Amino acid sequence: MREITYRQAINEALHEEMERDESVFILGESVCREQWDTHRGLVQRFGRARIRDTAISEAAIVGAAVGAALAGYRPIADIMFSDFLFCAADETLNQAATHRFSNGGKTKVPMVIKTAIGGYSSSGPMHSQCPEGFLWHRPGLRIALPSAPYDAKGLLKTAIRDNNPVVFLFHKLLLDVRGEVPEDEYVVPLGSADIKREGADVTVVATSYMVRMALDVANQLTRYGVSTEVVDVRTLEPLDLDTIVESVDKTGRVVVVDEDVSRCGVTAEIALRIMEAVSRPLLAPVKRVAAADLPIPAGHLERRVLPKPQDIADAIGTLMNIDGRLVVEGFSEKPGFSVG
Amino acid sequence: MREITYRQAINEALHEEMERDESVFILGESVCREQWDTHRGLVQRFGRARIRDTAISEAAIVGAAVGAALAGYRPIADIMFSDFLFCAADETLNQAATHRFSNGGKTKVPMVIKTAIGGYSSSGPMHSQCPEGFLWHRPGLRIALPSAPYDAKGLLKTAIRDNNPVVFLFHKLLLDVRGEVPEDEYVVPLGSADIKREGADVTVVATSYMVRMALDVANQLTRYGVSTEVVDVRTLEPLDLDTIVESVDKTGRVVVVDEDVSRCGVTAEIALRIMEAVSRPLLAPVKRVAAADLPIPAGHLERRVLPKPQDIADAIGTLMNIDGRLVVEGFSEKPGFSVG
Amino acid sequence: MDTRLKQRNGLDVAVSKSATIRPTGPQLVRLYTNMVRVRRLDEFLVDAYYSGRLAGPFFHSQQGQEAIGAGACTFLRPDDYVWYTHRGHGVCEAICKGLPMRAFVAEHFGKATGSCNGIGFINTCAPELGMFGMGGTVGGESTLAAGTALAAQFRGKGQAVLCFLGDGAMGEGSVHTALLMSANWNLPVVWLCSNNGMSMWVPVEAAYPKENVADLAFGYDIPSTIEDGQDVAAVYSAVHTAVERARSGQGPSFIEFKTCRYRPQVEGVADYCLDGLRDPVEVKRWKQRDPIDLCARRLLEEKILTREDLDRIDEEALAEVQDAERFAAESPLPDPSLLDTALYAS
Amino acid sequence: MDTRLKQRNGLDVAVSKSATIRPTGPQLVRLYTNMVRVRRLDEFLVDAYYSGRLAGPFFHSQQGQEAIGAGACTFLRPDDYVWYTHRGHGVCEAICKGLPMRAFVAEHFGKATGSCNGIGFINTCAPELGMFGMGGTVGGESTLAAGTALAAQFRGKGQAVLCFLGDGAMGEGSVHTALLMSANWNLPVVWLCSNNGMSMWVPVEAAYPKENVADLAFGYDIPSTIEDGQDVAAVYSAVHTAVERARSGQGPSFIEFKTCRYRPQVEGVADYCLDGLRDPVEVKRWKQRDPIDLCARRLLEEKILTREDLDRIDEEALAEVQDAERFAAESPLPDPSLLDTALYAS
Ligand SMILES: Cc1ncc(C[n+]2csc(CCOP(=O)(O)OP(=O)(O)O)c2C)c(N)n1
Ligand SMILES: Cc1ncc(C[n+]2csc(CCOP(=O)(O)OP(=O)(O)O)c2C)c(N)n1
Ligand SMILES: [Mg+2]
Ligand SMILES: [Mg+2]
Repeated sequence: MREITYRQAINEALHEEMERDESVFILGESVCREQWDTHRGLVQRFGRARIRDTAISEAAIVGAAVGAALAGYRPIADIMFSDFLFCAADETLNQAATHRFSNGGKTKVPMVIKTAIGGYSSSGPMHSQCPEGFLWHRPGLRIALPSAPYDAKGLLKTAIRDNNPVVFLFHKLLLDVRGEVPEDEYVVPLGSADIKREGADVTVVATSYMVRMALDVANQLTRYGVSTEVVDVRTLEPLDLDTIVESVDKTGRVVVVDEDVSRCGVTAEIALRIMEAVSRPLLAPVKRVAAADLPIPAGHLERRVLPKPQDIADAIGTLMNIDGRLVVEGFSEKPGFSVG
Repeated sequence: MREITYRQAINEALHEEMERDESVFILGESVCREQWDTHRGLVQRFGRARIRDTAISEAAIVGAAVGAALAGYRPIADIMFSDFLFCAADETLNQAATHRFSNGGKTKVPMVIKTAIGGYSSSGPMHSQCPEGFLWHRPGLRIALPSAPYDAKGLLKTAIRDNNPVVFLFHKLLLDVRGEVPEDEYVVPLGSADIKREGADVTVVATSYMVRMALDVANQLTRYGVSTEVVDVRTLEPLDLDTIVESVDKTGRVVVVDEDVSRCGVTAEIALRIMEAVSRPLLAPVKRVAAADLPIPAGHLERRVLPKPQDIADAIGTLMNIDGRLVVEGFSEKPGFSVG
Repeated sequence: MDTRLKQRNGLDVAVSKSATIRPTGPQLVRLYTNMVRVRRLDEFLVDAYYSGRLAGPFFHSQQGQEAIGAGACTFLRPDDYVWYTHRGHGVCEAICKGLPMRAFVAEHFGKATGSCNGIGFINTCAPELGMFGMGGTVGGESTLAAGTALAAQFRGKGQAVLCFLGDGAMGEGSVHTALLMSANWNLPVVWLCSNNGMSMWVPVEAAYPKENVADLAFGYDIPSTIEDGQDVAAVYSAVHTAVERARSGQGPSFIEFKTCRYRPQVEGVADYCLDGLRDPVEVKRWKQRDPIDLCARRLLEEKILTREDLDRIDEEALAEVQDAERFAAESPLPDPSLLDTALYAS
Repeated sequence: MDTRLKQRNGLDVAVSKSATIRPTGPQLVRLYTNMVRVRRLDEFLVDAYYSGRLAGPFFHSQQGQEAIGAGACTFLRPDDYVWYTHRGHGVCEAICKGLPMRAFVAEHFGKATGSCNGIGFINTCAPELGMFGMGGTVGGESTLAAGTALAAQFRGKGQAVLCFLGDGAMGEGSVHTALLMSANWNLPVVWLCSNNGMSMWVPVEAAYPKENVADLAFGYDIPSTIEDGQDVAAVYSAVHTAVERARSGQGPSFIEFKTCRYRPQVEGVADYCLDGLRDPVEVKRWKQRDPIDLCARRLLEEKILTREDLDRIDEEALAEVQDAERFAAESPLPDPSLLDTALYAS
């Protein structure tokens, strides 16, 4: 099958869905060109009425998307960095998330918030965050966070067609990653986790860029004879707990990995849900790997705060009661982007 | 000892600290009078320069507090309902929480955000929230959420003197609750949990209004011969895990109760920390009781979403493996406030 | 035309004196009737609050401000969008746009037949009338209003959007971003600011440094005007002039109405102002220009209606309120299964 | 005085033509020297970006805009507060306010000797100079600036606050709330908008509907003026007129500077504009009025300095940059224990 990048996958999804449905449009800051180059060709094809550059007003971007969605359109609100979502928190967490519910289910808000997440680029606390903990804490938003080109395309298409607000979180460090993507039309349903690697001894449940990190660790651990299964949650809301629990029931051990802050984070919630749902006792208590409870520093100390491959390996070593350290190598991928 | 209300306790703390330290001042919407009547006498005593009514601009209220704190003052940013904090999310979660850290520890932000939390008044999703899950997820904020007059006064005084941003969450339904408060000066340190009731069979770890609910349930359960210990966390950040774990080590069973949404919430985090820290195996898996993963409806269905006494009793029943239901009565306290 | 109007890029045609769009006699009767209906309903809701019949712990009476919602909404197209505020919980805008009183009262009683199926309370949701509810954060709907205006512009069918704001709401940052977007994209929206001189317990002098909040429109190049919020005909003229601008692609307008809320910020709490009480003499002064009285006087003077007509309108309004009350009282509570379907659309 | 100025409540005394506060000869020399120092340092940081020596993945060069920060900050009091933006990461404001180049370069190299102990990068923190760093959300510091102005007002020692904003930042709601607060409370703050015509890749015409963003100040009754951002003497005059207003309790002012950024929004990415590239001819046109050249010409014309003087100033600036580079290169990385103390103050 042909291989394209995660960036291209996002771009294809946008092209196809905008072609398919005239009510889809994009609004955001400098979206004609777009910071992450996921909009290539869109403005040339669909014009500036549907690819709309806004003033620097995140509140208006998200709020107007809610309004246009209520009025029958399918807006994509583009927020350059997910860190800036806090400038539209009332619009995102109060308005978009609860609008339908407060109206007793009489309205619908079919919109996407598309935004870049993730650290590992030494950009400091306002250009590195992963907001999934905040978002999942608020009922009413759907959340997709793909780790591979195939998922990015399929989930974005589903997100655009969904009749609810979906936050589509793409990871900056995945943009250049290549993977198989069919030429033919397909979608990935929300709420379907994906076993990215099969294994027998331990399950790693991970999100977004952490899936890639976990896969790398899993491959390295074969040399210690450890067989690791990697489950990509793909969407947090809805969460496909069945697939996760099935894997954990098989291996009996689980590490949950997410790049967002640990405290009150995604890893805490998934860990607890697994414990409540497994059908046989775990062989060892769930382990979680996530960012330290600190803002993300710029510069050299960033790596002390964000999860790293060795953290995952250490967690697996503990779960499996292995003497001595399972030493793995760091990740060689470099940020390689300039951010604004 | 004399008894005063939670409202009076807050009021006394403000009077005493504003008298003690000229750099303390209050800014917010209609704070001369204040929605919850916790400001009685302040403007008469300290004048409108220190009790400052603002325009309806939460961003400016919190942001200006950060700025004034940096410049050597001790502002109290008053946010009428914690639900409106989302209109100042960048200022609260980005600016206040991370300012010192991003500056490598060279600045300090001694300020308080004082805001009302809680449901049970059928006010709908924008006047009922408990934001502690969002706040605790963000490193950099201290969080106090007292359940009793004594704690309210002592914690607010400490919060005002602390050199960091402290979010002081007072619960609307506790305002009229009376309790013993010494006439003499005292403070309650941040990071000290409080055993509000001793018991042998099960520990309930609770926050704010849920402490009161848990105490009520615990009293009712004596008739089933169940001895319940109730631990009031009092502050989430810092969290006094030692006191909590000591209690759980004694009882072997624990329910964690918080009024905020369950998912990625305070109960998930505390539950996991307990599991990681207990020194003897739990007799049964931790139970959590929290709001359903829904916005808070107005009207009759609110009670289906928020935690209720029977939920706590049911959790205790399950933990203790008791046949039949431990039936408890609902809470008789009525909201009794008009909100704006 | 005075220079102040020029400064604000003169939505001068909308100024009542020079208005070319004026209500006809029959239109004035409908405007009057709607004001009376809304007043009676609002009075009923105040009573219902005190007798503990409301599903939630507050009511924000809009008595005194009826001319604005009535003048603005009575003659809109059904497919125009209207965004209201907490003031009256949209009672004036919704009823005048066409919502049956039954749905409004039932919602305030928390009943399944309410406009939000009984779980919205302050929300008034009528998608078929272009009304989508209100979250509860002051100013929070302004950006949503801009979004509906964008949808209207896309659709190209001449729909207009009305977005009501209080004077206090002008302090919120989100409102600024919404005004700016409407100006940048020439959106078909009319911003209507009901300046009742108070934002909660703070008088406008303490929350805004100038005399007219309409001056804020100048920075966005949005034509603006200041109108008498007690004169329903003036409101009609100004709003429909602006609505025509919107429909014909001429972009946003901003109208400030000077008005007064007769009752406190919220029922059950005294009528505070800063550290004291609001001056009752001030409110009394405003009541001498009560919008319903003013309109009644004109209808009589111009011999459009007789005293008997007025009495009949009042009786009918009361009967309609009583019918709505009965309907709401007899309606069932929402079924808990609503919680399973209300959050996500399929 | 033209009507436009009247409309914006005329900070007319600040208009360069009629200014009463003008830089003396020696002051002009210091302004010139600072512009050169900043230009050389900015050029060095651009190079350092491309040679991979920066601790983070971006640099937002402010070349072309030096007159604004230099004219505004060189002669402030140490206890005045200054809030800068991402443009140059505060290089111009901080250096002109008195921060040693060493601390600035070391921070950009991620070293323990940096102004944020090596973990701030775009932050430039110098509490002793009234500079508290920058979070990174555009406009996000505006409300903090209002807060420092409130502190200054409380203290009553005549401190002034300068808050820099880009033209794009004027779109943020938080800025609106900050302007309003400063007006309501008559705070001693000067709002300085460097209108370089671009917010990222969007030209100001697409993000703001009028010619001058200073028109936004009208709605807040904040006196405003529009100045030539390339003429350091004009900047000095306008800013210090406004600073005097602030110090003497006359409240906030707003100054818009027309200027140009020579380089792209951020290094490493092409100089985009909408769906194409920014017109290079336009930038070239601006370079003919380069702030350093303009000032040099005047210094020579007025015989305040000779060509040799100018050369020496340039050499000294280069030497200072080299010293800072060496210092930064030799400085240690931050110790991980910093993470234990940076979050909470004791
Ligand atoms: C974001 C937010 N802040 C504060 C409030 C509390 N509040 C409700 S109504 C009100 C006053 C609004 O004043 P104005 O906009 O003038 O409308 P009016 O009440 O005068 O009709 C306030 C402060 C709120 N609901 N939302
Ligand atoms: C809240 C927020 N939104 C968006 C950005 C991304 N961003 C960084 S600089 C910039 C352009 C700012 O334009 P302007 O204020 O005119 O300043 P200039 O870059 O022209 O100096 C943008 C959109 C950001 N950092 N913060
Ligand atoms: Mg008002
Ligand atoms: Mg700019």
